[in-house]
Amino acid sequence: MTDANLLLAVSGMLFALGLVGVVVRRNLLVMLMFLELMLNGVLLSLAVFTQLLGAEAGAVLMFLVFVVAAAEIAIAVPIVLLLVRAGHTLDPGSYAGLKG
Amino acid sequence: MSDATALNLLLFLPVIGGALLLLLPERRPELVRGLSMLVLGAQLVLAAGLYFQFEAGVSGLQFETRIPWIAAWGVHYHIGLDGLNLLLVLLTAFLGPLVVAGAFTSITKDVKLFHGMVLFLQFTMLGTFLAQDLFLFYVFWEAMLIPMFLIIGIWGGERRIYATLKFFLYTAFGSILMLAAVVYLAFTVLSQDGTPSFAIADLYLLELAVPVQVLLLTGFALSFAIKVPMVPLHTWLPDAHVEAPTAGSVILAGVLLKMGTYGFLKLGFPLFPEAAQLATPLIMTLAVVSILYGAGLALVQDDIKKIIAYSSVSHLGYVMLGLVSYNLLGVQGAIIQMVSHGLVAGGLFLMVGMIYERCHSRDLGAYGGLAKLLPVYSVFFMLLTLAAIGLPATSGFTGEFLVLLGAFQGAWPLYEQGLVYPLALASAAVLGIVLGALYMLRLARRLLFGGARAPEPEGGALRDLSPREMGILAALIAAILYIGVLPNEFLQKTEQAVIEYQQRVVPERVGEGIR
Amino acid sequence: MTIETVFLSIFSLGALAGAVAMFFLRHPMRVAMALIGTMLSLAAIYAQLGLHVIAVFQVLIYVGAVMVFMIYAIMLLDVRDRSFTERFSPMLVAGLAGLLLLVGVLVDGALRGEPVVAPAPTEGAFGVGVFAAAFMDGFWVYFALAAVLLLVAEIAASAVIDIRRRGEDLAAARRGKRDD
Amino acid sequence: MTPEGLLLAALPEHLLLLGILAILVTDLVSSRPRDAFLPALLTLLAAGIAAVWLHGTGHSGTPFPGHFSVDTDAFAAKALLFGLAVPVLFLARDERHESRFAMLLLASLYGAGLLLSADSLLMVFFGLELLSLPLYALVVLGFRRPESAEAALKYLVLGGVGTAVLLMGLSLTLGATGGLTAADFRTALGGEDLLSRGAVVLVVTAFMLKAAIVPFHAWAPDAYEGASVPATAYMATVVKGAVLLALVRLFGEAGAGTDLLAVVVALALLSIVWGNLAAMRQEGFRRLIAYSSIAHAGYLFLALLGPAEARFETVAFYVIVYGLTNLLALACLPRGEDWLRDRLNNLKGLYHRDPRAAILIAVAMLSLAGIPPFPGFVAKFLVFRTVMESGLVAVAVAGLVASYLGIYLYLRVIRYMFMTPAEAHPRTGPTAGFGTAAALITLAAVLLVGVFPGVVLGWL
Amino acid sequence: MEGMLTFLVLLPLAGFLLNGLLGRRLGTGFVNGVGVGLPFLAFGIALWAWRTLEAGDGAPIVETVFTWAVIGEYSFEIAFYLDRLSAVMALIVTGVGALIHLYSVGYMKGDEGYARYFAYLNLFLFFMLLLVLGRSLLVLFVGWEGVGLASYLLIGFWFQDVAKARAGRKAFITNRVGDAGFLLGMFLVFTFAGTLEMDRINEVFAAGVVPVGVATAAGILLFIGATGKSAQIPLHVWLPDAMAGPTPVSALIHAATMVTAGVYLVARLSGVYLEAPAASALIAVIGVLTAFLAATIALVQTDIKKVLAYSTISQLGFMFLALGVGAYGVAVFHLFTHAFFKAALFLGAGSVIHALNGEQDIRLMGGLARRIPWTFGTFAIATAAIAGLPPLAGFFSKDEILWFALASGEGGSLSLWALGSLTALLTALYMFRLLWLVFLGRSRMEPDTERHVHESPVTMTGVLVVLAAFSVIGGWFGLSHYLEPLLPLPALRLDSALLHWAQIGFAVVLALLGLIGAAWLYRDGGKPADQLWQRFRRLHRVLDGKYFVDELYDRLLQRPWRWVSDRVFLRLGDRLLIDGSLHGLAALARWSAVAFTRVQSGSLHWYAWMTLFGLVAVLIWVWRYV
Repeated sequence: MTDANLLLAVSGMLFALGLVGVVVRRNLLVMLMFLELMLNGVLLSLAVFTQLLGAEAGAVLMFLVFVVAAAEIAIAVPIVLLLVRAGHTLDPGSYAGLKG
Repeated sequence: MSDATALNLLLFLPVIGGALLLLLPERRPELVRGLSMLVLGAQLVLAAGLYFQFEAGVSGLQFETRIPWIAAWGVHYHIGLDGLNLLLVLLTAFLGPLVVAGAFTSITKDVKLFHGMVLFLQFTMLGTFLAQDLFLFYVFWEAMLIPMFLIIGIWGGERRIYATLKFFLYTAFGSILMLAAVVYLAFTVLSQDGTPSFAIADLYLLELAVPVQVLLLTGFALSFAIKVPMVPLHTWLPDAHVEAPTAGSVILAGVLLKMGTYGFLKLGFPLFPEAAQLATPLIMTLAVVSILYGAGLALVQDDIKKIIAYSSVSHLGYVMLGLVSYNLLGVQGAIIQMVSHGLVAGGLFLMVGMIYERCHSRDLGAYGGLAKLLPVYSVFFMLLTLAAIGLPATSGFTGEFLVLLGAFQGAWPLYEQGLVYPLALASAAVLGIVLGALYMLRLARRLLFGGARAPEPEGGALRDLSPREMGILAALIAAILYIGVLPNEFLQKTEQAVIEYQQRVVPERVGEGIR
Repeated sequence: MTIETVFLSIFSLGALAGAVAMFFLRHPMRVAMALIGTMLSLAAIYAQLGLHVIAVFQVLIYVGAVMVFMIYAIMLLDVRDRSFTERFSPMLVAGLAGLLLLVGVLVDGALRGEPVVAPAPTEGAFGVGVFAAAFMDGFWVYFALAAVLLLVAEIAASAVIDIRRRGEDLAAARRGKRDD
Repeated sequence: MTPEGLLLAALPEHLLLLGILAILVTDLVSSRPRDAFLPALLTLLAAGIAAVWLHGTGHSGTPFPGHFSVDTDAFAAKALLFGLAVPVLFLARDERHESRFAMLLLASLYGAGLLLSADSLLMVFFGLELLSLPLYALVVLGFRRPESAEAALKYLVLGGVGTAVLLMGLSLTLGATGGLTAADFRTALGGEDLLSRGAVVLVVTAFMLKAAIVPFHAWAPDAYEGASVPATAYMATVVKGAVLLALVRLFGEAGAGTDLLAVVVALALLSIVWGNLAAMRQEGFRRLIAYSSIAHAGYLFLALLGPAEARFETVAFYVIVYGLTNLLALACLPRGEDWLRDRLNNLKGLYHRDPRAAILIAVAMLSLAGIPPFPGFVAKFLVFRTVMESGLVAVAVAGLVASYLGIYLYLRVIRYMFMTPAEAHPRTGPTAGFGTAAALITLAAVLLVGVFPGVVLGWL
Repeated sequence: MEGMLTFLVLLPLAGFLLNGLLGRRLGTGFVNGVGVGLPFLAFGIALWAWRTLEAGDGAPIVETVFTWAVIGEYSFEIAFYLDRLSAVMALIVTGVGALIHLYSVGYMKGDEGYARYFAYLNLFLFFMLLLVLGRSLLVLFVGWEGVGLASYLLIGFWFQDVAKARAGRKAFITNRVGDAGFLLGMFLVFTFAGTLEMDRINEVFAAGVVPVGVATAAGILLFIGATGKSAQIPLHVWLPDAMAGPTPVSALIHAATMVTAGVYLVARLSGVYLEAPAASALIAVIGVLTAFLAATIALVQTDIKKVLAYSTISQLGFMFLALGVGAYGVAVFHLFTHAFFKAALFLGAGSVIHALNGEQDIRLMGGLARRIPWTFGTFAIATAAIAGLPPLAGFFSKDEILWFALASGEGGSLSLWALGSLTALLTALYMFRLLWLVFLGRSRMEPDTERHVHESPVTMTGVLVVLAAFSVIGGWFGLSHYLEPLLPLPALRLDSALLHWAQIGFAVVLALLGLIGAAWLYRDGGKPADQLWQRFRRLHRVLDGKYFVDELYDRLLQRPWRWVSDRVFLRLGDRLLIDGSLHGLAALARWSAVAFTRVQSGSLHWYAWMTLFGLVAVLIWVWRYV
């Protein structure tokens, strides 16, 4: 197993753990953090490919991911704040008013 | 006015009328009614004029208009009269004013919407008959569901929602499969000819493999058979008929059902001749089953409208039987039978509406001896009953006689080749005239004869027919007798088209005659 | 096994350990710390791979900005409800099954796929200078767009925060709805 | 590329950006919240007209080689999306969302513009993010109910997952082909190896998530219901259209491999069935529209399977028709409290209170159901013809039959409006003001498309 | 004269329209003038037409009115055709018809539906004339159905009585069964002849190109039609019930004219039957059986009109017997004589009923001879005529029938003759029974009725006298020989004058035996007969129950059809299978909708899991292909 493959496997694991974490963790903020974990998994694989292929585009994409992650969190946190203000809990199970 | 303009005007008059209707105030129903009458009356005049100008024995379309509509797909606004649709257009135009006149007193709620829908319906029905472009045909065919859906759903009886949904969903299901077939045809034309076209005349020329034909015909036939309706796809009909307001029932029975048989005549069989011949035994069987099944069901109903509804199933069975006989007698008879059924069933529904308006009951058990209470009404009812039974000198006879004769004549050569089944079917169909008499006379007997009784009418005494109602019925009866006694004019105008139908479906049997 | 591989393995393990720890830690703050650990491990890997610029950004933007913002939110929202006492959602079992499936897919893919063959890494390709030049040359449009994005995000965030100010509206609306 | 060329090729986007900035500046300068309707409308119209004009002149160019290029199709797509956004703006005017709504809307459209001109996956990613980030805020912006925030959160979390999936796909594309341009993606589409297939499927999945295809649809009903009417209208029409058109552009001349084809067919059909059936039981109008949009996303994905040259026309026409009719229906909803106005119960007997609105909603419903003579039929016809042209006859038939399931739900709305007596005390009033204007605009467009579909198809 | 026949046919139609539309308003005078005047005028024209025909030495007169339909090479024309056969029929129809119209003036006096009655009666005449004068089977069929309609309307004339309305319906439907056969026969004939014009059909069949099987089938099918209209087994059940109509109607429609249409049809299409010996044999057998069985039933009937009704069936059976053995002219001859005496009998019965204020039960009559002498006299003459006493009309025609039944070379046989003769005996027996019970012996009337007994007005008795006179002289000119050029008599297999005379003598003896037997059995209000029947109670029950054919049909046809319609078609087919499966599908859709909305539970975790699962599924799927 080459280094690249090792890292790719790690990247996949991180991505998978991130996705599953969104499913299994109860706390909203934790869920958001798992989203970040997914992005980090992606970043790792991007890094591997960028390095392997010497592709500038990969690096630019990574940079953009940082920007987007920041932007997302900037919107996500106020929304969570808003929600907690109304429902006083971070358990998304309590926010199931919309269904059916 | 050039003739093609007249035909276009005929088609678009209801639209123009509908637009004018929008300008009228909701509070003045009499204006709304008057305008509708005017528009539909004008339409009838136009239709009659076109009928007289229509040249018999000329091949192809007359008063044709063809304008590109969706150019990229080869879709045209293409309408025209030929022998196949001539009588149905006339019938539609004829029933229009009668329907509106019949609704003068019975529709008091949402008058404007009602008349708008009737006009819309008229537009779509005429469009269906006139369309010479498959796409256009389909558009009108489907669009027709909308006004009918509303007419039944808004002004219908107690179970109107169920009935109207059933009607819509039933028919829409057929239409979906037909749409699949239309789409397939569209793309086949493109691949065979290189130019897209939906012209029905072009589609006739397509050469399709038999399995493909079978599949496509299945799509078309399902749609048409539901509309006809043929057993076992008929169960929407009694519900829709019963719950629809009088006008709805009249249009439904008078024109809408004909669209199914017209579909077979214009599209189903000629487009897929080989498949049609393969399917003939099945269709013939179903036609005969429809005749007998409908007659049986009509016998055990106690709701007057249901009786007439099931009688439609039975009568339309004759039409189908005639169509698949593929000889001139049968097909001509089928066309006459279509018109005849439109008049007769339409008239019967109008009459049921008239009595319902007075007594608010459609229960056969509630009535008796109306001949005593409402003599004029009873005379008309009896006349329509007789026409429904197919008594000679009425239109019903002309249709049934020619259909049965045609079916028999079509079946006999097969019998001589050793195929008994078609002949047996044709013979069984003749039994329909007995069963028809059975249920219609039961209806007449229980309604008109016996001890006089009727549910208490709202405004005191039971009134006999008003001059308006008599006028409507007299017009119908006159038409019925005219077709019964002097059908030749009609037959001459349709003959050329029927011959072409025969050439398309069974080229090998054209000119088959006396031994 | 080269020394690079050893280092990469160690940092990979670190990243994975952080991720796994995120699963089990109860308090969001600790989860955040674990995440930061993972991120730092990743930064180290990037550095190891020669992607120095990225490694720097990882530390600066992710750890420095995003996670700080996150921690700030965590501290702000220390509501101590059920989500703090119970780690797992009702979907735990299903989620773990999902994880199994995902891992299965990955393993399946890894077994089936050709191993990725590494060409020789281009030495120094991703020094700050090279990266900046490339960025400004071929990709400068993204720089402009990133600005737009951040602007938009700022507008959006401020809009949401604005709504938060109208908390009373919300309460009123709620009450109104109950009354119906 | 000359500076003028640069300016011209991205003129619609520039105009949008200009508008955003203008609104932002006025907002900052003025002391109290200002109504940004007019500037936003002007911006939108300017951008739309620019797109139409550039489309008319047949302009094409590549201001940022490998990242951003324009051709007639791109301008057509932009024009139609910007056009669809106009009624949304009118609708929003009645909601008193101040200037932020307008800015976010324009920003989101800016993202759509990027998406529709993207030549590289980076641009696709950026466009998608720019398209969706403002949406999260737009959803929550109609915040009169706590559910709005819930909706936004669900959208945000699942959208975040979608972003991650997309990025993973991009990363694998990079790994498989060594580049991140659209052409590389097309290479991956044809690739047989694990990485390529994985890349393609992840990217497509991300698009499915954005377009709400079962089983990635879960956010849609909740988000649509939680959002205010104009936001719903925007999401259901413009966003969905942008996503699909972007996918068409991304696919370009390439076709899907067997495996992807099977996935798309299966999920599209599943969406049609699922959306149509689930919508049957809805009591909220927006939720109904949400499920219906899930079904319509299924049709759109089916259209994607057609031959390359027919895809754009089909999808664009479908988006126009579907968007217009949706907007028409939403514009005609009776006025009142946001969460009240979309209860189907409040539509009962609408015909007697507001006949025009009822008739227009009915028209929209029938068009959505694909019943002629309304334009929805032509669109449906086009889609299934396209599918059949690519040889998938059975799929087309299955899709048509599945589309049949949808008829009932639209009829149900009509039934409520026309055939059910009104509630004793309707708490909603007739539409008026800008809502009516929106309705009229869309109605005019619907009529145009309905009576002369050939003209519109010719223009595309 | 061109248009003569058309005019003849249209006259009663005019009467129908005038009376139907205006009669109620314009009063009795108008109704009488139109309703009775026009038939007499028609009779006059019929006579004139006959003279014209004879002047042309019997060459048929053809009048084409218009073309009904031209379809391809087939042409359906409405044309009238007058030859000796149709001339005789037209004369009977208009002649007897006119008389009965006149009679009705007295009989229907004061009835509420007076105008309607005459309108119907005129309508009947119109259709009957169409029937007999039509050149093609099509026109004949129009008349055929039309008379059925008129019969239906007149049977149910007093429609407020449910039983009467039902009887009308039964008549119509039974006839329709026959019509179904008729239509099929018509189709078959048309398939081979290419035309429906009866003279040309006869030519085609006579040319011998049509296979015997087809001719037989066509013959049988057409005969099924005839059994319906002419009340032959097995479609005879409607005629007794048809007596619910006013008595003049029974006389005109259900005795003299309409019911003979079947006989006319077979005679008219003799060309077909000559090619189909098997069909002819069937006709003979059915005819003689009908004659016999109806006669046995007539023996025990107690309703005066029912006796006459069964007698009519029986006499029609005789006619068919004649047809079956190829003696078409003879059948028409009997038809001719029967028209007079049966009309006389019915009208006489009507007069009795009129006198007794509606009483129809012969057990409650008796001794009327002196009270209503004119009625009695004419009734007695007619009874003697039907019984076959020389030299009255029935004697001649019936003898010829029996003779040909025995001696015809085309199917005559001893058994046919024997059964026919036995029936002749029974005929005499039941007719004289009727005479005795009604007119002779002691009065058994209700006192109330008895007080009001009165002779009928002169319009009625006058008609009776005329008919009685014709019952006497009707047989004196050999109608069968007059028709021979058209309907040649069959060759005889036993050509012996001696045998013929013996046969005649035997028949007279039989008639006398019947007279004596009746006189003896029914001398005392029928007590001896009652005692006799006590010994054969079972037989009496069977006869009284009319062999239970009605019940059989009810069990075998009507009830099963209703059962099938209700249970199989409606409940099983429509409701359970078709609607059931549709509702099942709808329920399935609803159920899925519920399931799908449950899936949308509102839980974010669940949504995320769905996304995860979808992703996994898609990946697994796609990677399977790598």
